[in-house]
Amino acid sequence: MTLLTVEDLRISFGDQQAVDGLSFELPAGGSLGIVGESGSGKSTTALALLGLTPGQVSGRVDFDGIDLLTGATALRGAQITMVFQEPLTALSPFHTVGDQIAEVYRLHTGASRKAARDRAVEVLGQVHIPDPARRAGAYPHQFSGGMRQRALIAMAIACRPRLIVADEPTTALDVTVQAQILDLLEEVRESTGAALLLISHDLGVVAGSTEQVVVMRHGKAVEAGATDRVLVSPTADYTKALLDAVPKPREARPLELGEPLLRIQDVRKHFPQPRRGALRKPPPIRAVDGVTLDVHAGETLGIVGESGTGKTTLARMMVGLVAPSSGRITFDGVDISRRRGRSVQMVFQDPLSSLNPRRTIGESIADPLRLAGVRDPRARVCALLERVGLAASEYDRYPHQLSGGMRQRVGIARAIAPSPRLIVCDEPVSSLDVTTQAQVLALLEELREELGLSLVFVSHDLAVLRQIADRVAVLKDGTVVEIGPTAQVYDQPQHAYTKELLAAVPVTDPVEARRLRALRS
Amino acid sequence: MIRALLRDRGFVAGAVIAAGMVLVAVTAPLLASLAGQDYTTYHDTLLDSARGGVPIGAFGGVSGEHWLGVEPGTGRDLFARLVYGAQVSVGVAVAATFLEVLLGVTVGVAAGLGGRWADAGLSRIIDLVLSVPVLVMAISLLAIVPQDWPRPLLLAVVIAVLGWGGTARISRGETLTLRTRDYVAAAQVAGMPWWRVARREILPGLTAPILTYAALLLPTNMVVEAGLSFLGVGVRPPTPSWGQMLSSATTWFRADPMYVFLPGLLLFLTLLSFVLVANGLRRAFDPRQREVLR
Amino acid sequence: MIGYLGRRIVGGAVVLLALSALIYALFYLAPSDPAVLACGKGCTPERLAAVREAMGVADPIWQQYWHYLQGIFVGRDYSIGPEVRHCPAPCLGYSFETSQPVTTLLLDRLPVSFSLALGAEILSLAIGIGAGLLAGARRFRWLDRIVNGLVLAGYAVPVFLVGLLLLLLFCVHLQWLPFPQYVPFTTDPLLWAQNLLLPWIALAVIQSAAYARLTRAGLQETLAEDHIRTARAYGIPERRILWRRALRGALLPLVTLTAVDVASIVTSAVLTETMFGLPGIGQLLVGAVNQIDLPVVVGVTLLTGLIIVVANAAADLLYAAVDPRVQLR
Amino acid sequence: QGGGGDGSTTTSGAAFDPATCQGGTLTVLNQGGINHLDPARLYTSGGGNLPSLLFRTLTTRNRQPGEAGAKAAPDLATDLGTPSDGAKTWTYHLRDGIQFEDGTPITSKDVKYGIERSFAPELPGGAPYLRDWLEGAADYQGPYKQPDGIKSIETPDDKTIVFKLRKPEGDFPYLATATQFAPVPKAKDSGVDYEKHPISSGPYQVESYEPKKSLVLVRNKNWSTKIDELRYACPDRIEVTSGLDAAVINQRLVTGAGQDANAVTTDAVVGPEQLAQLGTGSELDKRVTRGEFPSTLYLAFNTKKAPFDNPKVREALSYAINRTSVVNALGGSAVQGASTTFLPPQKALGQQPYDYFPAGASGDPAKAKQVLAEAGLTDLTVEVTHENDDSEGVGPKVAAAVQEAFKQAGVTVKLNAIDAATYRDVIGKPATQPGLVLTTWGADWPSGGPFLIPIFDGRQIITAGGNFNLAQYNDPAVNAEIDAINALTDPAAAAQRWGALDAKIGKLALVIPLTYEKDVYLYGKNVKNAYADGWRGQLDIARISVK
Ligand SMILES: Nc1ncnc2c1ncn2[C@@H]1O[C@H](COP(=O)(O)OP(=O)(O)OP(=O)(O)O)[C@@H](O)[C@H]1O
Ligand SMILES: Nc1ncnc2c1ncn2[C@@H]1O[C@H](COP(=O)(O)OP(=O)(O)OP(=O)(O)O)[C@@H](O)[C@H]1O
Ligand SMILES: [Mg+2]
Ligand SMILES: [Mg+2]
Repeated sequence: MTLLTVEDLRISFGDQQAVDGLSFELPAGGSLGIVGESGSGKSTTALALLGLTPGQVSGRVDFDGIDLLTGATALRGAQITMVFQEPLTALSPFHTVGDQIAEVYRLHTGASRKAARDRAVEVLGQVHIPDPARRAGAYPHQFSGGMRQRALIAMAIACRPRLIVADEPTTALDVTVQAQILDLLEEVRESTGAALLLISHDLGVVAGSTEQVVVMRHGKAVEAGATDRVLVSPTADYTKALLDAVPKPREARPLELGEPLLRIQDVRKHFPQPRRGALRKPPPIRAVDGVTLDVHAGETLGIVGESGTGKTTLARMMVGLVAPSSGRITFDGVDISRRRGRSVQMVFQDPLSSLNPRRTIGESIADPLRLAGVRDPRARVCALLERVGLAASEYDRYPHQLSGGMRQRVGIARAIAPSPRLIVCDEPVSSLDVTTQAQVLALLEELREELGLSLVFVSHDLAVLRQIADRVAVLKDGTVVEIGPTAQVYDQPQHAYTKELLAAVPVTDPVEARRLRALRS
Repeated sequence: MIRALLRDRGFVAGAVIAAGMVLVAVTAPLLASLAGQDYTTYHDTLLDSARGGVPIGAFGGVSGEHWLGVEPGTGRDLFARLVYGAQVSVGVAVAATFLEVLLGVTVGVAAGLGGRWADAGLSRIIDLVLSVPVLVMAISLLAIVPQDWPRPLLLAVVIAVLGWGGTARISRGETLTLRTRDYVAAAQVAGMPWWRVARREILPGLTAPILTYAALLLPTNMVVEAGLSFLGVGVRPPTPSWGQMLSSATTWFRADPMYVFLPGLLLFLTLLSFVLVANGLRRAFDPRQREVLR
Repeated sequence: MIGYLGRRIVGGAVVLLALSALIYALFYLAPSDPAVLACGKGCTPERLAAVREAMGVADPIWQQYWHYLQGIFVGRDYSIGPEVRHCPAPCLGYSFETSQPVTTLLLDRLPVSFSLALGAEILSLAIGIGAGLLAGARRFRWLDRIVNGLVLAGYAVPVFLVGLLLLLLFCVHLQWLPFPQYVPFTTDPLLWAQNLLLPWIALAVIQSAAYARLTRAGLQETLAEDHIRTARAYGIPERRILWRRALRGALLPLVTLTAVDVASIVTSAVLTETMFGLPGIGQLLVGAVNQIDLPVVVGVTLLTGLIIVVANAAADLLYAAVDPRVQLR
Repeated sequence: QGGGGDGSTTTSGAAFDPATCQGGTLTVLNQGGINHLDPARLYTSGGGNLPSLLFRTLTTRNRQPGEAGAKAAPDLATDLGTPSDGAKTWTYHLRDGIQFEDGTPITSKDVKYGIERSFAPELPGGAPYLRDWLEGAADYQGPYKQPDGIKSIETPDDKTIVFKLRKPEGDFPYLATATQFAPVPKAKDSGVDYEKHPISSGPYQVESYEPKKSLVLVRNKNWSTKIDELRYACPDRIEVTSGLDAAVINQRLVTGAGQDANAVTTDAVVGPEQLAQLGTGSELDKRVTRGEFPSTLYLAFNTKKAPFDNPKVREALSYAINRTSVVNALGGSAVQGASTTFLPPQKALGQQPYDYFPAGASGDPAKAKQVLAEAGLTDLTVEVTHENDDSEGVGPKVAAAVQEAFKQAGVTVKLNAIDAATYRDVIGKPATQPGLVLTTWGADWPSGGPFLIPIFDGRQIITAGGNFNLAQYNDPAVNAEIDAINALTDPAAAAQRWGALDAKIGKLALVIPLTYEKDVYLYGKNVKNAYADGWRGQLDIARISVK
């Protein structure tokens, strides 16, 4: 039985067509994934289902005989519920989690205060919040990201809806947590019989969690069908391109480990915590807690770990931006704090914030050259721009006039400008679309070859590292739990944490994805 | 951004009036001489001495010679006094704001970029400045400095010295956030010395918030100047300022309403124009605001 | 919490100490001599010296300041006339001009300034929040426009100009209200309010503008936040969203502003009090400054400084109380 | 001569019967309050006539409008005093039945103690004359430090008090009106705290008193018209509110709503607002008193300083002065009169009109330029020193008018503002005294003596400070004439000679007289018998009625 029918949905914002003739069907209790790159109209579609989009909508959206474009209001929160991407802001900061869930439940069922509270605790338990009765009284900011997302899912199932729309529910989360949330959604779908509309830009996410998939581009569905078919044997070129862009393990390079270039010896970084309320000073945050590593000339060292494990802190110490609390970092035998600029450079995660919005990109790239004593760096900058695949004419443009991928190229150009010997990349592709990500990774690889660079590549994405790194270090709670050649770490993980991480990685092959899920549970 | 500003009708109107006022202030001597008047000459014959010295004639003695009438009690030309008054009122406000921004940004950026101790020390000083009851201190200060110090300059300095705390706090806060931006880190990785970081990377980022804040400070300072002159600790006669004129107008407000009305209206218009400009800047600089407000 | 309070208190005390030292130094450097004033017309040098001695301004400045601090913390004795007066801590000294204890003077004037501030604040909040809500909820576009215009105008009028116009209109032309004259609340609450109405309105005209703008902007900002979208997605009625969720977030910044504003009205009441002839601490200060009444000037400055320090701390505490996310540090 | 009290007597004095005036509450709305309600600290008869409701003195003002009011009258004493030893000894006898508010009889010892208190440095502020006049008083430090008391005041019995002076002082009966001549019971003296509740000898006593803010007076049961014929004391209660704005006071008096109908002011002269409504025969015109306080606003040259040591410069500037603009700056012709003589025009002072350097109404810049040219002075720049506050009339407003007038004569004027609090201090020390200052002099009692002596007696140049002889003029002939007049005990004879002396000194252009003061006060609708006394030009509260 078809629960939801979308037919020729068109949504526009002014003269911009965000969704352009989208059609799909979702059976009761079924699951459908919508994938597509940023700006392809996924969120707009989801909001339209609840009648919440501010754009002009036309077409037909039928929910079990009810036209959602006119009559969504009555169903909102009761029959159709939504889980949003940003768990941080999606909950009201002023009310306890329990109250927020109870409020929705009371509103739609007319239950008593007490009953509503009980239901809130019940659903919180259902989403595996430990000690739900007590935790219901907590405010959202007292929850971790994963817990907040669980709370949102609890809110979504509180009224026993028939359709749950989840818009990128895991994008802000760590892989392991992402896996748990995806598993939870699957579990909820099975236990409540609700249909699931799962939106993601990540093919791996929909691969394991949906039966049907729609691939969107520029507001249109370029391909639709059973997940097993679309992701295994795509017909549309765009789908193929998407699948191609997904990082693949690379042939291991034969690597002679030469002299260590950068030596990190038992380095620690502790951030003192502000005294809060209590009279005794709380223990410091041990962001990096005793790391010893060598980076050898010519290699690419991958550093992987989940959020908050100290990756960025470590990366920043490597370039001398952060002074270690203890331990030593030397570059070519010289303390790193006395060796900047020419020797070590950095590429940052967020290409927008790493470029001064008030200066042209050419000026930004010229800075390190000027510091190195180049008088008129314009010609050199133009050459660099061309080297990273940008036109020399981009010199006078400002960062906000460029796309994400272009900005990251600028960041790379700036990093290679003073001809450094080591570049530390802190999640350089995490904020990029898969296709752009693939291009930037290729560029970095190329540059490394050509300039004989060493790279330190920090990422939370195991797949990316598998493609680019020669060796991988796995970081947990500020310490390296495992380090070794990439293939070895991936194929024969020694540490339990590494294994857990690997099991959580989403894969685009639906069969493999289901296997991994079975493995997890 | 400029285009966005030019589309903002309030901003354009404000900017035009504000520019006009500044122009009036700058060209006061010229304007007064155009009117054939100066701001000091007494015209006793135009006053009704028996009735306390109110101007003879309608609307406070408006005539072909005295375009806006004369000042009660002295017979000095009101037009000349008003345009010269603009010099003090606008001049003091602009100078005070400039000094405040200079002082505040310097201290704020130093605190934001400095080490833990520098930051702690400077922050306490900022706190102290912010805890000073401005008007209270200004009155005390102005009452005890020697009377022959140049008054308008003194006013500007006093207002600035007591009022730079806000600018400093904002600058410090902004610097602290800007400092975590990766482009600052990038500059540091490239080996830029801190003062160059401050100038190249931090200051441009400060322009928007500081300019916006300064645009609001300007009318505030103008009100402070007017208030101090109103309380009699402002400029000294025969120098006119709108606040001083309003102050003396309080005793005349029934006998010669024009005398309250003119400086009051000018003060209001000028303040309004500055506020409009500030408002426009805020909207233009803060895209979030732009969206929220329109 | 206790540690936080402790730090705030110490910080505040340091600020106040610095303030008082500053004023002392300023007045010492000033070319004025309070004894000359007290001594009066035709005062001979010998008598002036004797008066100076009697007033306690003959000692070196640091000694005077030290005695002053002693007075605050442990009280001090004055031997004037046939008797010895003991001034118990916290002793801010005696007015040079009227020989009254400064603490008495301040306590005497505070109710006036406080009445002024409190009433003005309540009125401003009522007007400001009301107008801000109406404008911010975007029910009526024309109202939004009007509020917007009034807000700008409110920013652009000095209090003495408003005061002047109000007096002219209500007391002179229409004669609906008496010329303001302070009547203690305890004497007659009705008269108290009636007399303070004009000053309240004058201040509210200015103050409420800021509140209206803040409420309006805050409301629109909060309404654009993700959690409001969540609430909508769960079918929570608009009205409930507005009152239960958006308002809370929208009014948060007002908490800080209000506390700070109460302080600023009390401290900058000079203009209003002069304008309306109210015997508050502002008026006390102006008189004291003119008469080089150092103990009173320092007393007023300390008091106003204290009010600012306390108000800032109160604002932070309140904020932390209203917003569960805020951690005091 | 100005309006005096004539206007007011005709409007309200006619059918007034002191016997039926009793009752009601009088409201007094004032700008400045009383800082110290201590008889030792009040200057002469200051405090807007209010202190004389509490403090009876040996003599007091004769409470009449106009000329008659400019005479002294016996109060606690039976007469104006008996001079002997060539007016160097003055003897007074107290009248019978006089009591303090607590019923204890007032003795001559109480009067003496009251005077002694005024010498204490702890209680500064009173009139300084006794320190100069009394024998051996120069280093007397008051009863707290020297409990033995001062020798030159003798109290042979409880009814008699004798003053021994250093030199003849014919004006002693005038001085004996000063508040420091009020009796203070030693047993009740609590030093600086005495003012919290001073013991009354007058018709009222203090119910509550807050310095500079409020004063409430209620009847003193131990006072009666039998022991005091001068004060009518009509209202049962007097409530004084101070610290009000002058414009507000006058507006309230005009409106006269509620209790304001029973209100008067003793210090808020009408402003232009009301003057504009004071047409002849207007409703408001019936509710004003017009009086004159003998006081002169003038420019004082320091003849020891160039260029003012040159008489031609002083003369030229005298020609250049524009008195109309000064009058206007101070509120117009209703409240100020242009003056070319140093003595103000009151008869009691003996003024003899003169105008040696006629400047006309608005100055004679041509003549001034001519005089300067003759003296070979061109491009003259002078500095005019003034107070930074306008309230005393010697502030920026007048200074600016002077500046403008001199400018017309080609003289550039730099204004030098001095903080009001230190003004007298700076100009009163010859070492710091500027060349040309704007200042004012008021009579402590209506006689030429207190007007001319401090200003022109060469022996009064006090180099250490507190100097009023700003010209630093010392002519033995003038000094001798002063001594001679001082010895006269007949006020009329003295007045004639003071006037002649003024006219003689005027020729030297030591000062430029600018204006004399006229006072116009509004009073409430229900107020009766409101007239300005002939002494200070203020309302005499002791005779006002609200019934
Ligand atoms: N409120 C809006 N006003 C104007 N344009 C909008 C609005 N919301 C979305 N758009 C535009 O519609 C297009 C589709 O946006 P949408 O948010 O649906 O993309 P998405 O596929 O969810 O992207 P992402 O992966 O970045 O979340 C984008 O170009 C976006 O700029
Ligand atoms: N300047 C700082 N002051 C205090 N704590 C800090 C600071 N910088 C980082 N931390 C803390 O140190 C820990 C490690 O942070 P870091 O940014 O290195 O993690 P990460 O691995 O890069 O995480 P992510 O994947 O989220 O970027 C975190 O708990 C973080 O809160
Ligand atoms: Mg989206
Ligand atoms: Mg990181």
